[in-house]
Amino acid sequence: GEESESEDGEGSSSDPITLYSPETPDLTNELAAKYEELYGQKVNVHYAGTNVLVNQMMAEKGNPQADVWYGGGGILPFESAVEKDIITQYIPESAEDWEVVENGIKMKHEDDYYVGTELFVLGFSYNTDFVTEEEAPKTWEDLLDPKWEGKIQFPNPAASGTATLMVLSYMMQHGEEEGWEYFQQLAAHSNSIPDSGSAPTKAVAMGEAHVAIGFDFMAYEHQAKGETVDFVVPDKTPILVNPATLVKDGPNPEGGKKFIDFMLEEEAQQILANWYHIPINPEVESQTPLNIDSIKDNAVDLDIDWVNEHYDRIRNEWTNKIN
Amino acid sequence: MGSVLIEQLRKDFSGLTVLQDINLDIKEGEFFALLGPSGCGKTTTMRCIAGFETPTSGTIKIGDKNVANLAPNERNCGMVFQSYALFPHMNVFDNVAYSLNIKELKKSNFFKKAGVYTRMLNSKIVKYPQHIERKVMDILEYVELTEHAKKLTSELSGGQQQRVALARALVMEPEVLLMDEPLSNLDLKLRHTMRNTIRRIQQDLKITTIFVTHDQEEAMSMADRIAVMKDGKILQVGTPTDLYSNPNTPFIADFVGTSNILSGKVVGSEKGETIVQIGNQQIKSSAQTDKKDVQVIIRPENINVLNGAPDNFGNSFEGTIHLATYLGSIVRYDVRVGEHQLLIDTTYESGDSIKKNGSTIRLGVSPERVLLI
Amino acid sequence: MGSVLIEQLRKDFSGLTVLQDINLDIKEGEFFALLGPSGCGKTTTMRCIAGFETPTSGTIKIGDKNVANLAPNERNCGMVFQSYALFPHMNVFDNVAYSLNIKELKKSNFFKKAGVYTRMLNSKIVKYPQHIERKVMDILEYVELTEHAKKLTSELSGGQQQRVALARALVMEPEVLLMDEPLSNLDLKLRHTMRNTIRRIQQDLKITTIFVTHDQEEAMSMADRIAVMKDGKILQVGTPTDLYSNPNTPFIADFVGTSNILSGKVVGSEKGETIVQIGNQQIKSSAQTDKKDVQVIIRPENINVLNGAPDNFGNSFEGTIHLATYLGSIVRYDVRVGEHQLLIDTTYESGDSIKKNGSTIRLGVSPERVLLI
Amino acid sequence: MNKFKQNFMGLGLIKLLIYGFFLLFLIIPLLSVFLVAFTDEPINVFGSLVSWEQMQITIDQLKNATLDNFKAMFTYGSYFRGLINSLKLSLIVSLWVLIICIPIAYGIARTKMPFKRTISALCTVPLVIPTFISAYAFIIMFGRSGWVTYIYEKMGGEGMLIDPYSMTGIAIVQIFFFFPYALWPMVAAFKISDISLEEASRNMGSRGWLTFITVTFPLALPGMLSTLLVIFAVSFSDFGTPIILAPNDLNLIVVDAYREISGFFNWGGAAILTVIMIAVAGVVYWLQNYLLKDKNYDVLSGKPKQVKLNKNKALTIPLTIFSGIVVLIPILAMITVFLQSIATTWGRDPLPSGYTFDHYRTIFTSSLGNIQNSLVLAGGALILSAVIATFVSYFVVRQRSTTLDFMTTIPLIVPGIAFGIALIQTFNTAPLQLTGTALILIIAYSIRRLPYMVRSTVGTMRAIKQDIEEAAVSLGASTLTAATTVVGPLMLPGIAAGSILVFVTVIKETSVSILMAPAEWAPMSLAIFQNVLRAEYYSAAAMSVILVIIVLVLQAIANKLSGGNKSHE
Ligand SMILES: Nc1ncnc2c1ncn2[C@@H]1O[C@H](COP(=O)(O)OP(=O)(O)OP(=O)(O)O)[C@@H](O)[C@H]1O
Ligand SMILES: Nc1ncnc2c1ncn2[C@@H]1O[C@H](COP(=O)(O)OP(=O)(O)OP(=O)(O)O)[C@@H](O)[C@H]1O
Ligand SMILES: [Mg+2]
Ligand SMILES: [Mg+2]
Repeated sequence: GEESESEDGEGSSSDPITLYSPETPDLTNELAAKYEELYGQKVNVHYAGTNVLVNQMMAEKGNPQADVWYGGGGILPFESAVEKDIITQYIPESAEDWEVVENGIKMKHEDDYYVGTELFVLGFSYNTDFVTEEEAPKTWEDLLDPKWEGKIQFPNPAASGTATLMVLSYMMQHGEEEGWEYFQQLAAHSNSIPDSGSAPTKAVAMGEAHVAIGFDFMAYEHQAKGETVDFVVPDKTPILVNPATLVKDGPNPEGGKKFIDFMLEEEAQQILANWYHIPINPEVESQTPLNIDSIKDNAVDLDIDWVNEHYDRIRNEWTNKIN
Repeated sequence: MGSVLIEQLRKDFSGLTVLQDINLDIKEGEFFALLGPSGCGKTTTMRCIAGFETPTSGTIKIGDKNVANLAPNERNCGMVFQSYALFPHMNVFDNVAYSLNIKELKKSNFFKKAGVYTRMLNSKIVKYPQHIERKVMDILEYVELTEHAKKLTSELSGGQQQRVALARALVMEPEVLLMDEPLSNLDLKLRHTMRNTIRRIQQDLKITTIFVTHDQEEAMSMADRIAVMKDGKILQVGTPTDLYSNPNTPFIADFVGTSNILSGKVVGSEKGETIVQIGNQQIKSSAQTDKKDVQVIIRPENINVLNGAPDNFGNSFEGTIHLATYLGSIVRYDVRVGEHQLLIDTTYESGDSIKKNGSTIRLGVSPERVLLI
Repeated sequence: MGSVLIEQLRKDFSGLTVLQDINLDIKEGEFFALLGPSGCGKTTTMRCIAGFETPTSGTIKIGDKNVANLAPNERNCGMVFQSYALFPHMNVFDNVAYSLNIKELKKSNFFKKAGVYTRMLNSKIVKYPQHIERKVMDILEYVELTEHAKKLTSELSGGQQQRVALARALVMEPEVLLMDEPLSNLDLKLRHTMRNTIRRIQQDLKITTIFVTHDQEEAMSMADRIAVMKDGKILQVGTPTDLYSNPNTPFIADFVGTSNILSGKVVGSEKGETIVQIGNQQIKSSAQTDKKDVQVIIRPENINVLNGAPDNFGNSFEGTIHLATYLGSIVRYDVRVGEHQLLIDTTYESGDSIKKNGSTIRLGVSPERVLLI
Repeated sequence: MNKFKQNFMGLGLIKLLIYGFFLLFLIIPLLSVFLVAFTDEPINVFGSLVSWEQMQITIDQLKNATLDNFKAMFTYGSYFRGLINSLKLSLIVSLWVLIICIPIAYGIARTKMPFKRTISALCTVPLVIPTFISAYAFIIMFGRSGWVTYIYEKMGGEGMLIDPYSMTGIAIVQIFFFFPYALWPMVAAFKISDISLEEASRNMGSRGWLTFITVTFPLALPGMLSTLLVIFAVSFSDFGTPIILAPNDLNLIVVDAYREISGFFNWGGAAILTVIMIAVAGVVYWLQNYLLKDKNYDVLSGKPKQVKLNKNKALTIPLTIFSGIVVLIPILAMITVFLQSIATTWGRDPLPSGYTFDHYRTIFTSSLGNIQNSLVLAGGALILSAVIATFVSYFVVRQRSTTLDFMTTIPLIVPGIAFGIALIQTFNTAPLQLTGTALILIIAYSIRRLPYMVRSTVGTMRAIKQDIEEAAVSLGASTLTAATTVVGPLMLPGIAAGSILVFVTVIKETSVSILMAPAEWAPMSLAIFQNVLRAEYYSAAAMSVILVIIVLVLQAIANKLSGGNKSHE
């Protein structure tokens, strides 16, 4: 058609934007459609698992294909992507005055490599058919209660970044020795440790587990479908933003920047909220009982540098010590 | 014991009648051949005797015992399969010892049973007892295979394999030995050798033997008596010379040896001899018949070439040689006599010359050699 | 053209010599047989001529042209395979037309080529041109298969299949026709019929034909000349009567027809006749020899039974009948003479009686019939 | 000279091309992954060949090669334990599959058991279902709130009948869903033994079962052993089941390898695991060849055999019941998947709480592309592998090309994950940057499934006597013309049989797809896997049902087409 591709790779408003995202395609497609509706520019969504995407971006380093990368179950993949030199700095105007860390939650990268678009809370989902609100665990230590023996599921830190985060944050607070003891017991209590971050919550919905560790929106999504699932925000727990970032040397950087701006605008934030994510834009109301104000006291301080430093080692030790 | 009596045997395969009205009375110790063209039901008859097929009706008795309700493994019929059916995972010795192992299995206690089993799966682990060892070696010696005992059957030549199959059937001391075209896989020389071996063994052991073949020469040279089958029926039973000299149908005349078969009409008789008109020729036969339309049968070797010799054969004609075929000790001429084609065999001795195609010869046949059917 | 000249042919298979010193000079239009026991190298020789095997050394010329560098498909040798090797997915017509299609493929342009290919895969889609149609039908008529043209080859009887194979090889008008045991799969009756058919066609068309067989009768009855092979070498080449009357080794004497072969020592000569001592018997032969140790060869049909007839054969002995075998027109006696065993063939005519085992007979052999090797 | 020309214009050229293909897409990737195990980072083999700069880099990488990864293998207990666990699992699964398949295979090959056709038909169903779906179905059946558990509890049982979240659970899923891989070769193994051998045995006084033990079974044994290898390899390389059932105390080497690469870009770790997996598979392959030496009975006689089927009711009825129970489990699992696919939600109750076709609707609006991709990719792989297999079997049978024979067996024993890792690492950079294209996917699928095709075509090829082809040549055809006009058409039945297996297994294949399929070429199986990982089980179930239906429909069509063509067999 008319939109001929520009050779120099600078991009123009008529060139399509390529979005890499591991979030549910139905969600990202909705975002893309909204963007196209608002700005008349096509957004191609490329879906794959976080790690596959990162791998792909590394492989494409010589000739990047993506403009924007959104989502990855929190900030960790983005932190490591900075070192891998596959993303570049950009902060939308609306987020320029954010603190890097607010209430213990790292909202954006200190050098502007990424910006948060929404909040994820690591907590416990439980099946209300088996567990009453009072019985439900309230702290991480509560999970060791013998009554949960064989009734817990959590994702496998050997496979899932979310789960590794859980391990690291516990270790940071309690020291490694106590941490390993804790997780050894927790693993013994569990009936299954699947690779997928969302599988444990799903198992709770099915009644395969009574309690599972996972993100808030997973539980609320099931709840909305009519399944008997509820969610507890533990006393002290990791709370993360789910970022978006500009891919280094992408084919359409202008379009990419505009899309990141869009992610923080109300229209996009409303879509995220509709998918039971906690919006980061205070103008948009959360569709779940949780919102940025109600949870900020539960956030545990995360020392991202410490996390980056110990990530690989702890994960390796997990495979050695636990399974 | 040992005799086989078959009465009114009939076998249908899914509605199709493959055998009917089969009656055979095979005597103890007899060497009996079933002869017939491919598909005539020889194998099926054999398999009914062995118990691999259940007859649709009729009875089979082996040595006075009706075997209708006996499974194949209870009939004590040794069988030599056309394909030999040697067990490829066993060596010659194990193959031959198979039936002895089975026998032992039947009478022994649990532990011995386990031992025999193991031996049947791997004879290196459990050794054979002396009496089996001896019996097998005896029979192997008999078929001249002693030094091949430890070979795998695939390492043997065709004739050796055939002898293993024979030994394996003989060692069980069967009442009846059944052989389904055991020689058809072998080449001519080997076939001749094996014929002699089989006959010698059969005569030594006097086992009732039933032998299936579609090769008339084989049947003629080996059997005491032959049943000629066609299309699921028995046409004639008799000794080889019977069948050769007095075939009761043109089919047999042609199938058992070669024959000149000509259609003719009886036109009269003279001095006890029947005169038959064939085309525009007349021929005299000393055979008597009531029929008007007859088949005239003359064996090729009964037609003499009259090299100027006197014409005292009763019948004589002139013919032209069309083709001469040299068969070693015999020369076969294809001769045209009038509109007919006749085969003539003459013995050939070194130095004799073979007649040229196209040359004219005189032929003589004595009336006794002209059969009418 | 059409003659085949083989000089010093040698063929090794992974170090093992399978053929050596093969020299053959086969004339145009000759019907030549390669005869020998299984594994002697007949097929290998044939395959060297056809180009399916590359000789280790030696030359092969077909009609003056050295074929060493010609691929099999460029040699213009028609081949009839032992198994017929008919294309099972094609009907009779397509099978026969195959080589004509190939020829057409070679000279036509791209579009025509595509058409011929399609026809070879499915002849219903692309029709045959008239000249192929006619040629195929002509040859089918020749082998009497016109009405079977549209049948699948699996629907034919053995003899018909054999004729398709023959037609398929003939239609390409080969310089040389090679046949590898084409008859060994057929039963006796059919074999005899096919022998005549093949011979008739060969004589009509005068195609140089090389024919492999291990059946001496087949070779004797069909070939103009025969090469007898053993262990990869040629023992003797000659006409059938040559080989029969003057075998140059005991092996040939036995292989070509049946022979009594006895080892003896020359002890003197008398009236131009050589006297040979065999065990404690003496025998006279009109053959001359320089050797001391000789093999004495007597054909079974050259030993006469003296039913009281005068003893004028030059040699005569007494023997005991051990086994009598009835072979249709012949009775073969296995006679023990002293420590020797002799085979004797006598023609049998209906009514003759067969001598009993154990009875004593007198035998006569004339010295001219006693060969010395 | 003439011969030379002929060789390079016709079949010789094709043989060269096939060698090149295997070298490029199988041997070099596997070798380079071996190097990666030492260097710890991707190596650009083809780049080194075309660019001197890249060569320098590669040489530097090789200079820094260490044995660390190998040391880690044995010092870090986890990899080693993973290996041991995997070996244990595969061994258990192979043995059980063998035990289960013997009666069924015997029943199909040698008896007239009732419902034989139905049972045979049902036996292909488990092949179509991706293992993570069958594993998931197992949870719905046998899990804490599964319907089987519900029935079991109602009948007075305590807890779960079988704990799906355990080694036992994994083994059971694999046994019931992998047994068809073994079944058909085993049926063939039972068919090879000449019926007259069994008759000979009975003739010598041995009863039916005695004949089975002493004759039929020993003769089928070689076939069974090679079947065992297939199952071992399939079980060893399956990661769908363990990833879904995920027992809390079990790691398997494939899962480790999958995680290393797809979770952590740990090239060194992935490579070492890959090398080890290939080594194990290689050892098993060697062991099988060693055991089977001199035991090839399948050329018993050239004469066509007439197979007589056992009609003894006392044998056939128990066989039917047994086979019925075995196929029942995958069928129930399939029904469970179907129920899941039409459930609004299916929580802790034995049955879904409501029914809907929404999941199907979603698929038809959003995943039509995946269906299309699956068909295109599987079709492409089918054609490519059919063409290669036809020529390979020609070279293997006619020219005794043992090298090709061996090369086409390698994919059978290289786990999919390992092969995928090898391919990505070789083809993700210039000059041969193929990752992300449909082409490399099709090639990968074809190579992985080629062994199935080759086994089938080699069988047919063996049955085509050499002289048929020589006849064509003696009639003037070049070898290539002979191959295309005579051999090719005669091989169609074998190609058809292999095609079904290739198609079915490609369409459900995940290990390579997960690693290599780009989004625009994502096949159904990958979409299902991603749905499962996102815990969107309902749509995953619906997609699986569609997958099964597609395969069954195509199979029916193929049967119809080849059925109209029987006269040539
Ligand atoms: N199981 C069967 N079902 C149907 N028909 C059969 C079966 N077995 C044999 N027949 C048919 O019965 C007829 C006789 O077969 P049989 O095998 O007894 O022939 P034969 O005389 O042994 O022939 P050959 O010399 O070719 O072995 C044949 O027409 C054959 O097709
Ligand atoms: N490809 C081969 N490799 C090794 N040895 C071979 C090969 N082909 C034939 N031979 C051997 O060469 C010898 C001659 O074989 P050939 O096939 O020519 O025999 P033949 O005379 O045709 O026998 P038959 O009458 O049994 O067909 C045999 O010993 C055979 O084993
Ligand atoms: Mg038969
Ligand atoms: Mg041969």
